[in-house]
Amino acid sequence: MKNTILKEVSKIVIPFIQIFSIYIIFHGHLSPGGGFAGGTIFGASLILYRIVYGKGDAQKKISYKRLMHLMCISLIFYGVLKGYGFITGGSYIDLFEIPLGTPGRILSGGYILPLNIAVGIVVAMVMYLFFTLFYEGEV
Amino acid sequence: MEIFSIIMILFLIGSAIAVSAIKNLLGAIIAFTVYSLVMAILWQQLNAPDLAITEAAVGAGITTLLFIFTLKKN
Amino acid sequence: MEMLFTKYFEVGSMVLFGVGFMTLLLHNNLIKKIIGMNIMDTAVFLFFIAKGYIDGREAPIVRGFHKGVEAYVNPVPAALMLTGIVIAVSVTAFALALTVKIYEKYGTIELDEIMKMRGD
Amino acid sequence: MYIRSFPLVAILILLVSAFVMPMIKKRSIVKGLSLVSMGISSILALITLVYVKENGSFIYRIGHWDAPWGIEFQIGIIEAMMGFLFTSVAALIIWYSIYSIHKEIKDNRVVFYYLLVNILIGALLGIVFSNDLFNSFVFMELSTLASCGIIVVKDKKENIKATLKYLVLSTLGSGLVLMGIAFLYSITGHLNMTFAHREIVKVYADYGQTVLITLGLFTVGLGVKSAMFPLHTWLPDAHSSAPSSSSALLSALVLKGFVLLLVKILYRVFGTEIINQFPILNLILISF
Repeated sequence: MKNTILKEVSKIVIPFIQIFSIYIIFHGHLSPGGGFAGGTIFGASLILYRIVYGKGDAQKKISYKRLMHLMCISLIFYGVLKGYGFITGGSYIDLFEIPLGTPGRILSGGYILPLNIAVGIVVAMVMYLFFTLFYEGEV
Repeated sequence: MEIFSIIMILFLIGSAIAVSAIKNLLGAIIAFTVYSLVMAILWQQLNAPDLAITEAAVGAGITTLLFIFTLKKN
Repeated sequence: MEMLFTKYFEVGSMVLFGVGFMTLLLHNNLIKKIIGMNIMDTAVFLFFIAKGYIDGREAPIVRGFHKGVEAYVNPVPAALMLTGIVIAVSVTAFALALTVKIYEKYGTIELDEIMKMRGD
Repeated sequence: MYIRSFPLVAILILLVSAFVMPMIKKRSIVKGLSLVSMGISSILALITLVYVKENGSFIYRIGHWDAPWGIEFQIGIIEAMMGFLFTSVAALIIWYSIYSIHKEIKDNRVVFYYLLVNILIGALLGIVFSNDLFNSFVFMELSTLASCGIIVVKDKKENIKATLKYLVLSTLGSGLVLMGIAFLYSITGHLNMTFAHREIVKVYADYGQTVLITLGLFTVGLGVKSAMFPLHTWLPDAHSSAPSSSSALLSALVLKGFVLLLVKILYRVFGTEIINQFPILNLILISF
């Protein structure tokens, strides 16, 4: 799409959308939000980039291979970390208990924050994948 | 508060019936977007703000986008 | 009978479930079928959330200090329905992808015409 | 003590190894990884079966919370047996499909086929072991999507039609099951099967109509998914047009998972006392 106004405006808007989505992901374990909602908003910013700048520029930033690798590594990370938590909890091994967290402090939630970040990455990539597959048939 | 919720539910039922009744497919999709937005407001009324955020981002955003691109292909 | 007027969230969600079910079952157009599926799912979510709501209490978010269990609404339905929304979105995307494929192969998205054609 | 966590480990191995596959380039390594992960989980299920046979059934909590708040697995003799059956049959089918799959589907879809098979078996094991209603629902939807995926992977004309029929009918069924879970939650206030049973035995006399509606919703919803007699119309198309190895998986394992879930809901949540008051078993077993 060759529209100067769209390009200039989206150059300003996209960073703000991404910062808002990161805010939502980071506050997910102590206040409303979380990986899914934040990841959807992050995916929306990627979709906006794709619509405005076209296929070529977007493929330089996120190629199919990079997208797949990010998604799979996040999923494996999620599975291994959550499985570790499940097994230590279920077998009554008290290696590392999840702290309950105090409201207002982001880092006090134990490993729910890394899990939320992994979920956010997966959801953003999946939303972008859906969009590209429906819009042009390829990533 | 209560009156507002009742009006929103009536609006919700109206837009759901509109989806079923409108012949034009683009009109039906837009009615579904209205439905999702009203549902997000209703969940905020029912004290579930995280669901309201998710529904506004997913139901009114991504799902509508997917529907419209599917319609464009046909 | 008077519960029809006091429990209006539940009544509304039942009506919406019926409308969505009928749209899913009776319409021939695939896009309308998928929208009907979405309406049915959100109606069940509304029913769940309305069951967790208690009048006069606030959202389950701790602001500053914890006020005790009696001050907040039930947070379990909200957590469950978040999962439900994720499932609904993934099923919707899968069904829409199938719709695009159907249009490529058959040239129509009306289900009764597709069922008449022989698949070969 | 560690043997008790083997059912969970089997599911985790299947689900984690599924997502290693897209990062591997060579097809033969992907096939081998799928077979090896399925074999490991079937050995774990066998050890669990032997353990359960000696020590009796046990309850395993997932995470750090006890039963009414957290999710739990209940593994008795039938769950352990079905878990071993599912994983071993799936391992044999994957062994067969290694030699036959390239004749039926395109070469670039082999990786996704094995990914979907691993997810499908993991989700079925989840349905079998779980003692929580909503958790079972999530695994149910996951297995429905995965089984739709392994039907449509062949990409023929009648294939897509059959998958669409299956998807529409099974979303209808899952909507009905979710409504049933909502009714049950609003009567009892629990999602855990043991606690819901404890509550519903106390109160079912006051909620006769609601219990009847809930039973009907569960039976029809899971009946559509497990293709019981009047609700089986999607089955012939879907099973006959799928690739032969996924047809074996579908008719041998997927339907039995849903049948087992229906049996668990009828007998573990409602109990014989409530079922005998309604003609629900006559309807399912066609015995008058």
